[in-house]
Amino acid sequence: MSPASVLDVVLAAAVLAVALVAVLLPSRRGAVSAFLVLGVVLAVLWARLDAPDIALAEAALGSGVAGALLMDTLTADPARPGRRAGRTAVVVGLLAGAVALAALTVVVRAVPDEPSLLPAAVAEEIHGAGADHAVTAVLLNFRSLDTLLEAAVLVFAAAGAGALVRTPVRAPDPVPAPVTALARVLLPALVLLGTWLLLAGTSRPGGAFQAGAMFAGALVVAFVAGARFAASQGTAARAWTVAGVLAFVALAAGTAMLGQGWLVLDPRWAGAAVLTVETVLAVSIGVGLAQVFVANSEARRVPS
Amino acid sequence: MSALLLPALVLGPLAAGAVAAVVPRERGRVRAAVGLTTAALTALACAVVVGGVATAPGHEVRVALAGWEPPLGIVLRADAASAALLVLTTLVGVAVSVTVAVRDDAGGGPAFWPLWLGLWAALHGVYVTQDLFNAYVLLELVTVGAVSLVALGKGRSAGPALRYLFVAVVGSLLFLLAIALVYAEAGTLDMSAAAGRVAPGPLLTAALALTLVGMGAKMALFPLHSWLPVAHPAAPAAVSAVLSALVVKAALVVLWRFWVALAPAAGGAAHVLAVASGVAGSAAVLWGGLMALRQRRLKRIVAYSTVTQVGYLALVLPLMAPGGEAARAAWSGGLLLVVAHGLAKAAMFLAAGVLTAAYGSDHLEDLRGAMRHRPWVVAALGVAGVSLAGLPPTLGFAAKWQLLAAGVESGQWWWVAALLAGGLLTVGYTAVVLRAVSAPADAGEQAPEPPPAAVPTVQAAVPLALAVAAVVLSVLAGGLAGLVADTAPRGLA
Amino acid sequence: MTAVVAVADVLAVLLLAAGCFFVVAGTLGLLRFADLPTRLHGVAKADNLGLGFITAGLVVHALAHGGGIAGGGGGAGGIVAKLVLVWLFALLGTAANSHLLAAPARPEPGAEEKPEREPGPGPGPETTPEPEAPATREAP
Amino acid sequence: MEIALHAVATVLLLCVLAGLWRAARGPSTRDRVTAFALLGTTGAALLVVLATLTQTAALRDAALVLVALATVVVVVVTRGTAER
Amino acid sequence: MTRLELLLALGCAVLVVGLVAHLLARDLVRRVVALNVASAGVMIVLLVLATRGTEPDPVAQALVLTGIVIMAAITGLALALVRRVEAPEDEEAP
Repeated sequence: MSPASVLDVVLAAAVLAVALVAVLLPSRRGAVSAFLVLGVVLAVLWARLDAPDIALAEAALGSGVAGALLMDTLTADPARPGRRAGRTAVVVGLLAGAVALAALTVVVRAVPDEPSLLPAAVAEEIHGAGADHAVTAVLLNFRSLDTLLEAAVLVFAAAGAGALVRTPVRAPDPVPAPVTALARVLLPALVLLGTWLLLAGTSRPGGAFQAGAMFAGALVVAFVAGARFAASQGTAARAWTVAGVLAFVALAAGTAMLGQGWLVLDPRWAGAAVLTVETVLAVSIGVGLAQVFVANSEARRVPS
Repeated sequence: MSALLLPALVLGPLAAGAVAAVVPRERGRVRAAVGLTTAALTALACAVVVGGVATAPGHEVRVALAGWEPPLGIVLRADAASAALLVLTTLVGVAVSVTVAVRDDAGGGPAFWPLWLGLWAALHGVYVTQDLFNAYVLLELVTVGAVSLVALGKGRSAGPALRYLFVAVVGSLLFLLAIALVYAEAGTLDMSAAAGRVAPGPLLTAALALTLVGMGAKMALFPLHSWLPVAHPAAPAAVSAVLSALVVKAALVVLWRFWVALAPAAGGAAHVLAVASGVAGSAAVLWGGLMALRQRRLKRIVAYSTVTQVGYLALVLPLMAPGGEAARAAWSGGLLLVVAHGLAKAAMFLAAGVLTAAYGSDHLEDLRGAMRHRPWVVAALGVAGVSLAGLPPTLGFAAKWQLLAAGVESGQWWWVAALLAGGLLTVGYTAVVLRAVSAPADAGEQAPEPPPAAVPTVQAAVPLALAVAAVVLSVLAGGLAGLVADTAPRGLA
Repeated sequence: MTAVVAVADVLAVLLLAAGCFFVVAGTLGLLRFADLPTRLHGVAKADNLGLGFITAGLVVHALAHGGGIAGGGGGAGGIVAKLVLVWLFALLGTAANSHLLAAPARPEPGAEEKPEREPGPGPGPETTPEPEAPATREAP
Repeated sequence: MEIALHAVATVLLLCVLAGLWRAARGPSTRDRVTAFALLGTTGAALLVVLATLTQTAALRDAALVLVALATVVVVVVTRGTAER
Repeated sequence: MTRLELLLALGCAVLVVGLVAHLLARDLVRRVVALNVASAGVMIVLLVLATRGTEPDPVAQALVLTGIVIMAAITGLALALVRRVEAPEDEEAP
């Protein structure tokens, strides 16, 4: 057992253990806290599986933004005593789960161990793709429609969550002194870190999504510190949320009408196109996630 | 030309939805204007693309996005099946857009427009995408749009919306695992490219089973249907029409594309799963029909009718299994049924919306005498019911005829029995609705009940227009069936 | 392996070990201490010191190996800068977190504080933490 | 040297798991968030060690992000209780 | 039991644990957490498939990145709906 495989086994056991604790804890608070720990452990697992981009995204989105959203629900009303699932339902559920897991374990043993066609294809075509980092090239060039639609999913999730907020958004109540002091330091740090991740995206792990999550964190801190602009419910904020999708569609239509075809990025200006779209996308994702957070935190404010 | 327009079908309404989201909520009229212009432009683009598909040599229009062919890039391909679905989506889409533009609360307020346009774009994407993961992302966009629209409904619509979101996301996760298994074996994400690179074995069987269960949950196939009769009635009227007529079909299309591409390579396992789908479909037909008979509220009857019709559509998989002529009939019958059901169901839910708006509730007792005040709307309900039951001159009849022919051709009598039983049950609950609606007000009442609330005439006319479209299209059914049939799948080996 | 690299390696290992010790101490503190403020104090101090030592160990290692275990790849400076940045950020974060989390134990004058299952806003931190409302008694 | 890094990584991982007990058990929300704050720092240490082990610079960015957003979560939580 | 099979089995285990808990839990927030755990399970399967070659497969990693962002958006929408469901009756739509 080389030291590397010891770490892998402990990590695999840790992930499963934390996942089990996250779903088995009866109280809502315990489940959310264990889920945040799962975010940390998953980030380490992704690092171990040679996926630094995903470790970044997990740290930024999994435990960061999703963590903030989930934690915000805990500060709302005290956990209601949940009704327990019926005894027979639990037994049936566990049996079905065990059978499904056994079947899946047999199925995954048949997975061939040689790599798929795509890594070679990506390596071959990456030189003119507008980004040296393979994952960014796939996201912004080879499979750019996926990224466009995924930004759209966030836009319409923000629109849907926003539509649920009936009470007009007011600035939060007086903010304790330390939070404003911290915000003054944390805000620029988060924005700088986000910008660094955005620019790094073309040549090394990073990119629009991780940067967007950092900007969302910055906006959330600004909102908590009482900044009016961060309430991100006005028309300007909504314009920013959709800016990413509109920029991408504009690029697509432009390349269709003037260029060689939909979303065909000419190697000459591919790099510039990728960077501009990523920048607009990052800010758009940041404002979109912040909008979802504000819609959530406002939706729970009972109009006194 | 139509190749140039194909991606515009997806990106156009998406951009319009984004623009509508920016327009402030108070300016509902501007959002409605954006919605209507998009509806018109989309109808035009659909006409061009459908024309392109009809005239193109292989009856298909194909675009490799970003200039990359598979396995690297994503391909959008519109074939005859996509054309049929585009026709349906355009008709229902324009009808719903007009209805909400005329009467704001039919859509649940100004937030309707951005979500509806985004949903419309995603539906177009699902019909034409050839890439597995792209289908997953599009299905998530459909789910987010549809759930948010359900949550716009008045009263306690957040609960049903959340339940729908949970079921849809669980279905998507199972489908994502199926994609991972196919990708593990085939090494590519393009459906047609993967078809040649998979072999019978545990991986492909698990992928087919996971997709059947995952998409079954998303389209409310029998054992996994309980969320639909709760969610659809809770939504605003126009949203219920969109949900039953179009959103349910998105998961169905992905299931059919996945099955047509990968099931022939799966050998015996695909037969077993097809029979399972058939059994679930038959159970859905019987259960949905019986439950619809027992409901006392119009919208719930129409929702259970959707559960029944989804049962029919699940029968297409076993009917296609033997291959040859039966597969061609089953495939074209299935697609005609999708279009027929879409038109009829949209007409029914929009009519139910008009009656609910006029009489304040959709309980059958409160709708007594609606025939006298709203003859057009009741006529729409009648025609739609006839089409759902699959009785002549309607498109439903042409579709059911094809399915029956496929069943007889392949000697699978039990599915034929289920089809006929379903037809009877549909006649049953349509009769219940018509009898309740046309029953004269109780003799005991002296003064006629207060005249129903005013409903814009346009909103009252839209359901009838859709129902009549179901009849008119039956004339073209022959041509559409021929166009669809020759691109039919070869059966399971 | 020149002598300098060997010494650096030994130093790195020692620093890493010290770091581990303090992190473990911080974690034990988190688990064993009786109430919130003492846990906060334990976590804040021990954990950051642990991270500091680990960072120091990695810095020494990076300087010795010029940025890679196999000694290849220059740019040790970039690595050291990023490592120190991580540590500074952790210091800022922990200081702020501890201050915010400990706030109710010493409520600011005027900031009316409704106890939310916290130790009550008594004059000083109460010794026994107020148990969870019985309705949501948690089985560990 | 590599063995030392592996050992440190394993110990840190066990610390994260131990912290889970407080996050799960902690009577009040603030105890849980204290545990999460600790795990943020320990997780960052783990990522930094892995960064040196696998020579991927991006993992140091991940550690930075983890620490920064752990602070954001704490701010979100403390705002909630201070306000209620 | 090679490393590939161990980690693939781990992914399937986390997925099944997440789905079963999601279906059994009554508390809405716990159901959202269980859904995220299930999603993490599928992401483990995809990422382990990406490590099969000498170089990690960028396309599979791009899929997981897209999946994580989609799951974050859906969690946001789900929690907003949970709020509406659990909001006291008086906060009805105007």
